[in-house]
Amino acid sequence: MAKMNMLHAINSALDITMNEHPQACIFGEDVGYFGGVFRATSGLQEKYGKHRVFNTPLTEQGILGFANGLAAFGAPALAEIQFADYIFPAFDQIVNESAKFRYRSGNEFNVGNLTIRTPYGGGIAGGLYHSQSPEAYFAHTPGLKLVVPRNPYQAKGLLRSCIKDDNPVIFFEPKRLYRASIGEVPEEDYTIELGKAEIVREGKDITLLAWGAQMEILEQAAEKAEAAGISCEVIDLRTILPWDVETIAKSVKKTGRLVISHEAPITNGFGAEIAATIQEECFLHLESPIMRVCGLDTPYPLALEKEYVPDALKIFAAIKKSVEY
Amino acid sequence: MAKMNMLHAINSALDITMNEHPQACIFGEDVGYFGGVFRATSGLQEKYGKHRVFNTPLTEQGILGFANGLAAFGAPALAEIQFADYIFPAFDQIVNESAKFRYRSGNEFNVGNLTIRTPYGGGIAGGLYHSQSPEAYFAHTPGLKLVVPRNPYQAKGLLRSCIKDDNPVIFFEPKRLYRASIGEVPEEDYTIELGKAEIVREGKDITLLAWGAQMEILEQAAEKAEAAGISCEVIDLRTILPWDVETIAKSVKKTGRLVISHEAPITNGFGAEIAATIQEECFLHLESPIMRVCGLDTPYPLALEKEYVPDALKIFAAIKKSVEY
Amino acid sequence: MTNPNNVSLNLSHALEFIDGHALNIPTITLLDQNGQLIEGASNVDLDKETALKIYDTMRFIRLLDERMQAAQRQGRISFYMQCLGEEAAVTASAAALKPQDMIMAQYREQAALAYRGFTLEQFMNQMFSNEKDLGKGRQMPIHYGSNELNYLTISSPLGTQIPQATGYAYGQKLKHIDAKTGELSSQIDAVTICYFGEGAASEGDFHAGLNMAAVHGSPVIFFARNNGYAISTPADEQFKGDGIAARGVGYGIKTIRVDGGDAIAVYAATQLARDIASKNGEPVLIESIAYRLGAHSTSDDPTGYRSKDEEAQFRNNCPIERFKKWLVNQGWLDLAEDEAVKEKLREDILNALKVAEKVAKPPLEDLISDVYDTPIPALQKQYDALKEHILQHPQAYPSTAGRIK
Amino acid sequence: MTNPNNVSLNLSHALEFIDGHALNIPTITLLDQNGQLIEGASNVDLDKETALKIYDTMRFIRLLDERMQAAQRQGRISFYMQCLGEEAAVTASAAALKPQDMIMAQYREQAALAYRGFTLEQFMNQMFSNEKDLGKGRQMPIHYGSNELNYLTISSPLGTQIPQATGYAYGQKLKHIDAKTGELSSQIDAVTICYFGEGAASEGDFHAGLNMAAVHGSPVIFFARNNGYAISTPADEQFKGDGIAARGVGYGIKTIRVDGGDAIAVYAATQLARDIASKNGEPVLIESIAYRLGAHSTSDDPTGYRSKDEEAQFRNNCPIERFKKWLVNQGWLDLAEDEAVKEKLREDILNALKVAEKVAKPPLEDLISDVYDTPIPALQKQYDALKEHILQHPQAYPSTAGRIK
Ligand SMILES: Cc1ncc(C[n+]2csc(CCOP(=O)(O)OP(=O)(O)O)c2C)c(N)n1
Ligand SMILES: Cc1ncc(C[n+]2csc(CCOP(=O)(O)OP(=O)(O)O)c2C)c(N)n1
Ligand SMILES: [Mg+2]
Ligand SMILES: [Mg+2]
Repeated sequence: MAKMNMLHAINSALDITMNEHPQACIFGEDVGYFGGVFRATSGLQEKYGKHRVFNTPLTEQGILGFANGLAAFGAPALAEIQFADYIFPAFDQIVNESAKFRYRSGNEFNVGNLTIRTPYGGGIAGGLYHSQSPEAYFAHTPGLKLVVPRNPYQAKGLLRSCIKDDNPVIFFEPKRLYRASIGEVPEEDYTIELGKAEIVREGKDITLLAWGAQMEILEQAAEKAEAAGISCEVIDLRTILPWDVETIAKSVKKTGRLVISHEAPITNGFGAEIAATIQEECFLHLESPIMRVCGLDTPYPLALEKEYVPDALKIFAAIKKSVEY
Repeated sequence: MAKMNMLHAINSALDITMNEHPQACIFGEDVGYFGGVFRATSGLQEKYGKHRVFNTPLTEQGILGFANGLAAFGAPALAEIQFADYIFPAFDQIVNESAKFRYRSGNEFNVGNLTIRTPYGGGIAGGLYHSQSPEAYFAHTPGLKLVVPRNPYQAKGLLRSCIKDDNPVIFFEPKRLYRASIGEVPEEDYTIELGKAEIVREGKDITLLAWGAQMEILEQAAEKAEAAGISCEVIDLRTILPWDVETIAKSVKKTGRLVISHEAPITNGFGAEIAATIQEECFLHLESPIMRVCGLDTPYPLALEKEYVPDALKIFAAIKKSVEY
Repeated sequence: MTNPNNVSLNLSHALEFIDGHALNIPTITLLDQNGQLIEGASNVDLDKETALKIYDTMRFIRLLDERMQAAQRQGRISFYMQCLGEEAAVTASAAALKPQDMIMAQYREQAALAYRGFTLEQFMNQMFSNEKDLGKGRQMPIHYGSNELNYLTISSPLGTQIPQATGYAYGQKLKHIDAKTGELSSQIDAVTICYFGEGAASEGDFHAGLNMAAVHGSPVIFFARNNGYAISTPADEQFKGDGIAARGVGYGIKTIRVDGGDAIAVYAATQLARDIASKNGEPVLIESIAYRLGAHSTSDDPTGYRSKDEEAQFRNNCPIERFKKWLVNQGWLDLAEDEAVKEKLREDILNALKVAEKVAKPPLEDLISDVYDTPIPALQKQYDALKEHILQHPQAYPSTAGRIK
Repeated sequence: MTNPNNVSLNLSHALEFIDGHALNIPTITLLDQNGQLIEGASNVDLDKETALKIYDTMRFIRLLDERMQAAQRQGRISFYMQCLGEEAAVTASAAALKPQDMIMAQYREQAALAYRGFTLEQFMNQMFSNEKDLGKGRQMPIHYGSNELNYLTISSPLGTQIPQATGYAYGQKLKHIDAKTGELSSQIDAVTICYFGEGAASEGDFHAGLNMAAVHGSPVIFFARNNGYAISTPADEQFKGDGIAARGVGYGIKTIRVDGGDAIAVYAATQLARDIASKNGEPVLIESIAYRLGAHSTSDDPTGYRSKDEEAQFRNNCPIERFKKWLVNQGWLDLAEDEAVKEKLREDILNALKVAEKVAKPPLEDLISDVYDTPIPALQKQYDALKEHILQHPQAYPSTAGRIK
């Protein structure tokens, strides 16, 4: 075990992968000599050579096109998109290509070797183009897996699972936590199973659900609730596609209440899918409507970020509303 | 009034617009001399000249980039994407640019003049790249409006409203109905208000909700239900963004039950948002869980299209399940 | 270049623009319309066996195209695309490759697949979306693919295969790179050819794919089929530069333009291109000039956008005839025998069609297989519900209901 | 071209590739480092007033950049981007335009906006995201925009403005097209200039924008700022062709490469480009070669990826100094006066900064205004709930709570 921040944990997962597969490649804008604008790939070009860790030209559609090709060839393709806000030029390559590669060919070809890493989320005074949480845009796409870690330990274990998984995966990294979140992380290899949510705090009155950086906020809200005598079961979804309906439904059947929170705008965010599914799974157990505490339906703001975000106060207000319903 | 199919109705709306604004332009792949692969723009180049109705090079991101620029200049920009399956290369221009143009500039600039037309949907033996219904991908994007007509009359009136609306709008045209749907359409100009759902059949036991080509299927299911003694209220959502929560909630409060149907895969489709919102709005009135009858979570198939689609039989089964819950 | 801006810096003090057509791009042609090698033409190394295989393939594809076009008109298949006029471009380029080279095509390159050995039966099974289709009946007709033959399954979205080819070829090169020096240590044993139309070359993916291939030294042969049209859009509404070849210098890529109706020129150019790509670890751009003689597809009617005169002008320059004349001149082909083979082929094709159209559609399992390596729980649940639904209404789902496991 | 494939067809029978660097691209420079016009250089028509305005603008921007870089280090603003080394490229090109011409910039072109008359106060309000910011405090510092000054608001996603410029300029041309003939009937009165970096030129949007501009005859001046770096990525890992200029012929666009440190060459080239664009209704490509002397942004530290030696090599070629020497040679600038103005400017800038940082943040309404022309019902509802929430917890939202209407 060692104390690591999230960047170190990610770097370690990449390092293990590069060591494991002689053909694994890391590429993206500025990931080479410089080690990425957040330094997640720091030191790796030096260690594995310019032919395996390299800068690409500035073209996200090219990065993903290249990545699909390299993955189809059979090499682990570890592509970085510098900010999740800039993943959209690659949307066609991801949604029409990566996601459908195996299906359309009848499994003659696949891009299971593809892993896309991208920093997402707000809280860093980044305004509308350095703060987006675009996971829901991809969640409507069969063929993809989507994963979001909440801390360094999770980051390393989940990223290793994404890489080993034989499907294209997008790994969303909460950039607000890159350096802020520090914890014990094994130096050796380990994995955390995809598709499984984790109950991070048990409770009986209400279930709170989120992922990534929002988990921290959820826990603050749970603390407030606890102080007010409300016992919260707090769950980290971890994998958005495929998501763990079973664990959530089980918890909601127990508590009878659910609050979901994400940074992205509320309308058609992934909270919508969770609410839609859980109201069906748990209809007879729900004691109040499922509530969503999310970003407003606006682009991500700058000066009014504080007002915009689903903070602990807002979540706590929803918890009370749910419990008092 | 004249009998028109949907293509004629759309052509008529475009014709009126071109006549109205000397700077309005229609452009896209093959829309010029040939009049589009579905012939929706037939005759318009002849009438308004090559400088106002023209083929573009084969680049969807270019079409939308050009369209954003032309709309920002102040000319009505009527862009066609040949198939909605091919809208994804333009995703960045739509989601990061069109949708955020006004907001990010503090209203110094806007692309309210932009209207994107694109044929969508299955049922034409088109397989995974000529059948998609991508509305939900855009529904998570504040700043856009999304509209889908169900018949020629709706098509003309809604398209005219989209064009006149001072926001970027995507108009999804159900291509299966292009020639199949024929009806009375005024030859003169008229509009149908955006953001308003329409109750196309009143009923009391259950609310059925869909849009576009799926309306036809919904009505078939309602017929079956009627025959089985179940009275269905059938609603055409028409505008997906902003959607008419009020009309739907009012109906569900009356019937206590809701079945939503769309062709797109179920997970995080727009049905999810509707279910999530309505369970909250109508919590105390719901007598059974809101159900969604949608495409499976797979790419759109070819040989097994019949099995895949949310047909009237499947919707009827859901109606029974809901009523018998 | 030796400056940080990575440009040539020949200073000049005269304010002059480079013209938009400053390059002089020759078009390579070696065989005249009478099947005679042009005097003074570069020597070409094309042996009898390869030449005949090229011819056989073109002949087969022409007959297959004719038959399937008709089959579509009869309502037996839903869609078809001919490669009329471009047979030589596709076949001869494929012939210049090695079997281990990857082919990433657009959709009009059935001849390359035939050259590789895709069987008549395999073609038919794909077009009839039956349960024997390697693609499991999921894509429209002509979206072929074969792992065994190194032919990537066709994808309808245009241009997407271009940067993919760059990535795939990079993978092919990787094992030839010396980990210490980062330099190429041996000739690359398998390269990639990437076909696309002059229309698809307008996509952003084209730009990304070619630029990245140049920067990363991917051994790809970019083969642009400039056939004058993208559905109804003529090439002069597609670009204003001098074809696709003029873009090669924009990327620093060695480039050649060939007469796409001349199988020998295409063969020779591609052979040379493969040599450069595999030895240097760098991409090459070939632009083939031929005319799309047929409609875009069976959904298209070109009389709506181009003149009969124009079509007539190209109708007589049949690339198959041109090559056939050369073969006859070489004494490698007997015309009577050729006719007999054609007759036999026509029969074989019709028979294969009749067999394939009777093969059952894929089973219900194939609705959900291959979305992921193994179905995710939500999808499995949807499938189970669907199975139950179908069993309750077997008459409504006749092609699968009887076979549900 | 007269053939359907829209290509030159100069037949050749020799199998030879065009080299990836077949073009000879001169770099235009007119002024030497000592501020002397180079002998034999083309004549340039640059009057005293314009020349001094160019100089004033460059001087102002240099001082603003220095001050705001420092302000970021002091934590007063969150982010800044200097244009060190590129002042002449941006200022002189903007000076060659007419005020009605649209400017679509990337982000490092504050000098063009200053030339147009954006006030110091306006710069400050944007950087402090205060309620006086024209952009209503929504974007990071340096994302300026002004409708009045025809300067499109900066958008962070790179390259997106390139095809937008093509569409915007097409709009500018529309009214000059004779509806009967479809031909240009008069000189276009307003054109568009589109700035972008050599890094952004790798985006697919670049390809789409330039190709469409050529095809549709959009009067755009594409101004590529090749400054050697895209954040840490050096130009030789960005492309292998001869800069961005080499791509011009790929699109059939008239192209010129200029020394971006030479204000006079840039001015002259842009003037000529504007002439071509507005008279012919066609795009022009200018590549400016200058070195990004500073860091990419305040978030960046170039010592991590480039050598001090390299930086030192360019440090002395200051474009402002070069132009200043020319002005002095012309007798148009007094050095003592220049120093006095600088001193005064420094003070003005600091004062403006102090004022702007005290202006209130935008009011809560601006969280939801401008998403649509008028708020949609769902958003209005969210806003009402938020207002209520804030009123219940005013201490948690101090910058807006007190001002809620
Ligand atoms: C991204 C995308 N946009 C549009 C289409 C529709 N489409 C199919 S083929 C075609 C024309 C292609 O022309 P070209 O690349 O020249 O190839 P050719 O058909 O001439 O062989 C178009 C527009 C598509 N398949 N994919
Ligand atoms: C689509 C997109 N991808 C990535 C980025 C992140 N980014 C911001 S600036 C930059 C480098 C741009 O370099 P260049 O175009 O050469 O302009 P310069 O900074 O040199 O002026 C990058 C990668 C972005 N803003 N947008
Ligand atoms: Mg073509
Ligand atoms: Mg740069």
